[in-house]
Amino acid sequence: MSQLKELLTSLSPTKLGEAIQKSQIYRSVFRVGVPVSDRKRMLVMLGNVFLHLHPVKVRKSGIRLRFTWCMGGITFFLFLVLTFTGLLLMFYYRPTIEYAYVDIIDLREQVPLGIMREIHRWGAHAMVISVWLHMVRVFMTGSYKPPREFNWGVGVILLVLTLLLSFTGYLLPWDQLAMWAITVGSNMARATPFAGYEGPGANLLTLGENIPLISSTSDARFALLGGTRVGEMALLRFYVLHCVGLPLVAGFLMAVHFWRIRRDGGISGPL
Amino acid sequence: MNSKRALGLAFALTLAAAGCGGGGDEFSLPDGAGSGGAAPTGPAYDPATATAGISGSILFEGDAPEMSLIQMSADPYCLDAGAGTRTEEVLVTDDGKLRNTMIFIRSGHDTGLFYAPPAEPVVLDQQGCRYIPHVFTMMMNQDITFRNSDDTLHNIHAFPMENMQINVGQAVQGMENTDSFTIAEGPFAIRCDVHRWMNSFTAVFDHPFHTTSGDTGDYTISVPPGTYEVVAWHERYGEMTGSVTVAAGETAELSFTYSEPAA
Amino acid sequence: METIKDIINTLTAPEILITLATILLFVSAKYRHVFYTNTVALVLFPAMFVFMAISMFDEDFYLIVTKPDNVPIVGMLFLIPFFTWFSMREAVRNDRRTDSGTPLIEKEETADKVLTWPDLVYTELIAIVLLTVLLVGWSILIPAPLEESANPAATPNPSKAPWYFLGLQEMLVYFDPWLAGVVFPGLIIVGLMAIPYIDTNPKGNGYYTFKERSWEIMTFLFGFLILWVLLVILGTFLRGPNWNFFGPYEYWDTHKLEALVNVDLSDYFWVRLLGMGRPDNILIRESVGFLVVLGYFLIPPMVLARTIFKRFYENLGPARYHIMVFLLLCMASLPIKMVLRWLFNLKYIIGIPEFFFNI
Amino acid sequence: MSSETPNGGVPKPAIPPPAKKDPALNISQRGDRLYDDNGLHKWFAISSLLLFVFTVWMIVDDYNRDWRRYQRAFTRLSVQQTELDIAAAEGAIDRTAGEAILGELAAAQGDIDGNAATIAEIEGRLNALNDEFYSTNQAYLFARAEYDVERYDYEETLANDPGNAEPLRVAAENRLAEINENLEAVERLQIQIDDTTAELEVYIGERERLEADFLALRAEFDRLGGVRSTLDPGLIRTSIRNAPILDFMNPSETVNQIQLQNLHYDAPFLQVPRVDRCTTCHLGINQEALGEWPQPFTAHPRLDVFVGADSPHPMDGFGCTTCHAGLDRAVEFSRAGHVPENEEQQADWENRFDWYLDHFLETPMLPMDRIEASCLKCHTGAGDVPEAPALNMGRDLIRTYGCFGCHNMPGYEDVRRVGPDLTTIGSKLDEEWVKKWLADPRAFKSEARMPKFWFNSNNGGAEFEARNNAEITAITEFLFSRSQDNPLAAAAPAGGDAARGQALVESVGCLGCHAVGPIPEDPARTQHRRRFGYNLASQGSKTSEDWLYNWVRDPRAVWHDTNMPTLRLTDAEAADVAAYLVSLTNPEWETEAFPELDEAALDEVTLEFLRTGSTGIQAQEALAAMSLEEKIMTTGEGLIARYGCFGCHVIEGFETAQPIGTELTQPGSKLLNQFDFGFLDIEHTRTEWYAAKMADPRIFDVDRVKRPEELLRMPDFGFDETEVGAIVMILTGLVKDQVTPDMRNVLTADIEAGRGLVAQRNCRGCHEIEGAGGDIRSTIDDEGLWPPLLNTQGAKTQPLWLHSFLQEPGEETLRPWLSARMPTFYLDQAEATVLGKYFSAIDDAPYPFIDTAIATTDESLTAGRELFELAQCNLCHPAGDQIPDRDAADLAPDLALAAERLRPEWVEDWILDPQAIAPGTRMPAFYIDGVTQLPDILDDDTPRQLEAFRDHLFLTIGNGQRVADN
Repeated sequence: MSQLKELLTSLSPTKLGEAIQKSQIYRSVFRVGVPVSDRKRMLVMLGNVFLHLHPVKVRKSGIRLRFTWCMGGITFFLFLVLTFTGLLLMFYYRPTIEYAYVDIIDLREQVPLGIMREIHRWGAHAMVISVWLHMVRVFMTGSYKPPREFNWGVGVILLVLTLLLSFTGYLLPWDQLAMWAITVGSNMARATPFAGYEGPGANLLTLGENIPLISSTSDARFALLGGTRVGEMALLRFYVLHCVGLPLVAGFLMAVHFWRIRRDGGISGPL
Repeated sequence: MNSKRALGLAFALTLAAAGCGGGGDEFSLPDGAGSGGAAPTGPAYDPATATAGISGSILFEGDAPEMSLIQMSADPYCLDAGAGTRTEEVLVTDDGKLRNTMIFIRSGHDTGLFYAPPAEPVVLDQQGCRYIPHVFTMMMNQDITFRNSDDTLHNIHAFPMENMQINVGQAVQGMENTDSFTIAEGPFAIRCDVHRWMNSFTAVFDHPFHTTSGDTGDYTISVPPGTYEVVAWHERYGEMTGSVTVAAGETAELSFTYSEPAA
Repeated sequence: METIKDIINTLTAPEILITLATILLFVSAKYRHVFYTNTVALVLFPAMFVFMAISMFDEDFYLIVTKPDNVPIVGMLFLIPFFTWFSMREAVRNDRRTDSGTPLIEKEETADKVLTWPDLVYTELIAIVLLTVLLVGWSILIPAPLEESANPAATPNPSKAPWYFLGLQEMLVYFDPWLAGVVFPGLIIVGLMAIPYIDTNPKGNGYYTFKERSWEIMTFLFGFLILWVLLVILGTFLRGPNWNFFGPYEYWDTHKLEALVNVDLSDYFWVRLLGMGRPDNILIRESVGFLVVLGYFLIPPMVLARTIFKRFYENLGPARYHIMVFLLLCMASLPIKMVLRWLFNLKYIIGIPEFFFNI
Repeated sequence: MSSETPNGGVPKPAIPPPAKKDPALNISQRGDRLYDDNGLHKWFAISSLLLFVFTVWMIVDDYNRDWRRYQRAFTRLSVQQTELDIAAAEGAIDRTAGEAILGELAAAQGDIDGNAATIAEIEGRLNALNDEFYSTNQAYLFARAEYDVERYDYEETLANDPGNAEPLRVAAENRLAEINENLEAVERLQIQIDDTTAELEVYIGERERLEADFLALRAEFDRLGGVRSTLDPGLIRTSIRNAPILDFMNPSETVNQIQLQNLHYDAPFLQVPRVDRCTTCHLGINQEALGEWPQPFTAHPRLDVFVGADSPHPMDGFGCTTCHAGLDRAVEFSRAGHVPENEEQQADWENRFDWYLDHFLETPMLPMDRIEASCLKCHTGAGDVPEAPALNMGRDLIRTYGCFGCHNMPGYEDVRRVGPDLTTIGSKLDEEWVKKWLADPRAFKSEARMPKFWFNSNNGGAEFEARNNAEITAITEFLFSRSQDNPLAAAAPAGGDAARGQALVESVGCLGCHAVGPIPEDPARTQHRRRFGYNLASQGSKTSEDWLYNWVRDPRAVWHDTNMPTLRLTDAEAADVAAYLVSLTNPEWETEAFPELDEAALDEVTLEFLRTGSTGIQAQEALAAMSLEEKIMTTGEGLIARYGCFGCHVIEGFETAQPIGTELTQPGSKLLNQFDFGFLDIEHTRTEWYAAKMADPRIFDVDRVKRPEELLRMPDFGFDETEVGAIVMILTGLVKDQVTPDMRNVLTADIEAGRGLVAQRNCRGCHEIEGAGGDIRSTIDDEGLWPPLLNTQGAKTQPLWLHSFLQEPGEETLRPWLSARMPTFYLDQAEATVLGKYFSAIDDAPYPFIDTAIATTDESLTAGRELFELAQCNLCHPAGDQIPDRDAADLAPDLALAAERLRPEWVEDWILDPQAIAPGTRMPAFYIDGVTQLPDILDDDTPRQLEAFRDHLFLTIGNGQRVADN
């Protein structure tokens, strides 16, 4: 009887809370517990995955919105959103010229929460812009100056990757907009000096007198599209690049980028 | 587009999304959806309610046109059997009434009721190489019996618009066939292709309020009290319509007057 | 109303638009204390907004602006000017402080550190939530574009690259694909990455300032705003069928034509100047062009090194100096070519179509 | 950073005291924070609230699609309907019978109670038996299982180790014995059980029967009840199963789709199987009962032809978008590509469905008045498509006006050039007439087929006048200069009488193809406004009496390739007809004269041709060197090549010239950007373009600045609105949208060829074939004189007879008393065969070898005679020389010809039920529902009577071949 009473009292919310916080499971997950004191707050950061992104303490001026515009963070978050929605879309999308288009139509017409496509597309556009603004900010605050030269370089590559990601994704719906945007874009490759068959010097690369090395079926553009025009192979290549290749590279470089921010003394500021 | 979005938002705020009837009001069943199509609708009509009556006569102005003798040489039998037969297009009684005119009600009766066809069939006899009666009315799904009282080949060829054509040959004297029309429709002809002069006219109704001026030129229709549009039809002079209102127990008078149109 | 539209249509013609924008950029920088202030912003941005809103009543304008894939650019139309203005304002403020000897805005607090948790984490969380809200709203209200299924036989006119590459496509007007599509993009990337190494100015590291690095900033802004963003906007809104120019209020008529009367430098030299026919030998024919190009890349460095770039030359040392000047010259080549085209209908400086080698 | 031990989770202090050293610890003491918590909390609260709202909004917006609304409405209506039905069913239940049954049931129950003891006893036994049966049966089954194993062991050992096989065999056999015992036991038990059950049945059977009967009475009512509850299991359940997320299990609201593997969505260069989702909203489309329901639930109006499961185009096989077009996968009103019929419908849609036209949709739905175009996808043959009048009219026009002369069009490859042969133009016409004719054919004859090349919208101005006349003159003179002489067989004898001629024309059947003077609009006709043959009006102003005489007498003699048949007129008759035709003149035409040639204008034209392939100066010199004659010849020849006259006419020197018009193999899929809309202010769609082009072929030159030789060349045919519509329908119908061969309508080549020939020779001008045609009937009041319907012609006539009749209709006349007659079409063996095969094929009757020998008995023959007399066939039918005394219109075909003409089996079918074969025929039926009306013959046995009729017809009246009946 008395035990039962005890049990009941122990079931009061606060007691319950304490019990839980004492439990081994809880403590194995949340090492520190609710960060009420500054000490605990520091410990949270130290024992937490966020440590990869942020130091325990940051320079006050560095995290002011009016200094960073939070553009880097936004860009990263957009990347995460795109990864997530993109994953969902991959369940419904087949990268073949027969089905690519109708699958998109199905996403629009019949797939539950097909709105993920909208989020993905608009997110991608937003990311392009946010990356640019991030660059502007970093330049305007001279944050590329020593010791951050290298990280700026990484950033530039990430910018390019962002554009490439968007570019490759642009083809996937396989509608007129996509196909011709990519056609125009990829036609440039045709003019690559020496590597494109309409590029300067291409017709200098010949075996002997008259065996050209660079032809419309063996040049940069062909390598890019897997064909002489934007077709099935191009779709597949772009799909693979968009879903696997580029994200991997981008992910890796982002890790480097963030790590270097930490190593190079956190968010920049006047010395 | 946008209005739909707005609707969406409204829904979102008043979480009344799932399972709502969604503006179904704009749809509704067609009239008479209850009835299984051709099956008898509504309660049956009780003839006892026909306490009122419409009667009158079909008058003919001017003197009747002379009816020509029929040339029956095509069939030796008819030559003597139907000797002296004249065409029956316009027959006027001595007191100047027009025979062989159909009289029927076009509207005013309760269409909600189900009017059962009479059990006894209409009989169309062929005698002396002519049809008897020359004009008659019937109800849909009512039996019609064709009888051949002549000792020659007749064929009954009905030319309705809605119903299936009927074309029955009757080679033997005293032969009878029974058929019926399933759709109500206005007057149409029945002919014999063997004897081109033979013809008769009938009409099929979905109600019992119809008759002919027969041999007397008078008619009577007993109806429930009410207001009716009454139609008279003659094979040569065509249609005349009149309206009449009758109370219970009364008999309203409604006569029609035809005349030979100036040639 | 129509007259206003016509005026705008004419003003937005590439040559005028680009020139005006450039002037605006430099003038505003010169009088930045006046220009980059809240009052100006409070007038400017609402004005832009109103302008857009009113223009929406024009059918053609509405058509092009509401094309789903152009929506982000409309957003960019506001965002980039805003943030440029914002950063410049900060810079101006900081410059004032340095003049008056008071510490920089950033400096005030640099010493102080705050805990990442909750200050940063929390704000980031809020930013994320708001961004998600924005995205969802956007996605609900504007369905993603989907046109008729791809058809190699039906070439849309105009067919445009994705909007963020339209700058490059716009360059195609002035340069051949191998330059506009391959070399320049490459150089842009290289150039951007090279910035930290050729900009050795130790000042302005980690805070907004203009005075201390006006040269770098102006170069960057010119490159980014004029030669990239503006060209993107131009290519998106003002280029119609056959890549002809159409004012924002003009109907995109496929039949509109533009006379192609551009001539190569060789024509100018041999035919118009010397009044003789063009030599058959390519090398002789294009010799002038080669000289010009070589001269362009060789002489200025020398000259500049002794004159206005003296400082750079000394700070950077020959190698870095020459790289920098080379990159700058490449960047400058675009506006130069534009001007030559606008003024002299100059097509190619070197024109060797036989080898696809045109500059 | 490993400041903690992974296990236990007891944190060691990460930063060692004393805290003094760490400035961060002082932050709170200094109260130094970037933002104050409450501010952040507010922000966080607001933003997360927003996020919540927007997320819900997103889900609702995504979930709340239109089709759900329709499906809910449909369910609601169905429920209402079912309730009505339930009410009806309830009323229909026979209550009296029900109560009766209940009464009996009580009685039966009474008996049962009476025998309770016995019943209990029997049931006891039954249970015992069942138990025993179970165990025995199990033993039996197990034994069999064991046996299979043992047998295998045995076989296996026998194969590998024969030595040790023997004992296994024995074991197996024993087992077999055991099995048989068990089986026997089982069977025995089964019998006992049956007996006992029967025993029990005696007592309780009655009750079960009654109960069954009772349920049967109310079966329908109960069934509907079930339907009702499945339709609407209550708001809660419906809501739950259709709720977002939850609806992945088994929602009642779902997207319906029809997958069509072998019909493809018309994507460029691909074939994507169609997936029609139309039935998601059009829920009642295939339910006849729903004909009256509101859209989108209405049933398809023609379930007998489309959608219906046993129609030729079942829904599962053809879907919807194959014919209706639109976006197959769409489930939203506008995106599906609905296209309004007219303005008010558009307005209505705009406010009800926010309707808009999706410009990115390549194939929006066809409005009802153009839906027939889709038939062309599968019905590719030359013949008519049943129930598609407009479509057939379009084809007819194309055939009549010979579009294929200038444009390559599928299906018309081997059709003759539609215009007359101009190699002998000189012997029929004079130059003056030809010039005036070229200038404006329709001035001569309102429905001339010759299109108008000059004085059109783009060359009608005054500045063109001299030029046009010059061109016309050049062409005419060129033609006549090339014309060879075509001697006429004979001159028209004197004394032709126009009045008699007219009588002939109106009676012998000319009017089947020709008309005289203005034609009354008559939709009933297969040719809607024109006739197959030329209008005979104003022939007199065109050519000579001699020519006409020879022509009507024997057209082929005048032109070997004409379609005009001969009506076997006597010379006298021919003369009369010629006299009549020549009397039909066109006075005001004859009054005006064609202007003189303006040589300056001619030079201008000539120069254009000289300039090709040489410089302007050379051309000038050449021109100066030319005589007028030469100029005319050069120009004439050049112009004929430019305008492509040879597309319709045979012209010497142009026999092998290539068509000049645009290819029209897939005009329905031609890309929009390949059309030149010029500055014409019309909607930029294929249909609009074609319509404008058909109405005025030169319209797109409006506001264009062109040199004369660059102007559009397509001539003006003067089509009226209906005709334009019909032709546009064909053009838009010829799409690239591939239909796999197995989906094409499988008509035998015979039928296709036949239909082609029927169209080419205009058989329908007089006869009704496959339910269409018989135009001439509208000109004959007395239906007795109408040409015969040719339904069941194939099953009716003997191939040999038909063959010879088609070739030489004059040989024997079925109804000699008729003045209208079957013309001689000069059909060659092949063509006659084509028709023969065609008729047999549509009735799938055997062809060409059939057995007409009659196997019969004398009894049957006598019976036949009796029947014949009884039925008095001879009242209407002539038989050889004995012709009933009645006016021609009343007579029926001559029975003497039956034997060699008709197929015996057809005769039987015919007599059995004439109305079935020829609705409205005047042949009376002597068999009503197969019961004879001719008593006391052959025991009233219908089949035998029919045979008797046949026998009499073929053997007694006709001279058919008889074989002994075995």
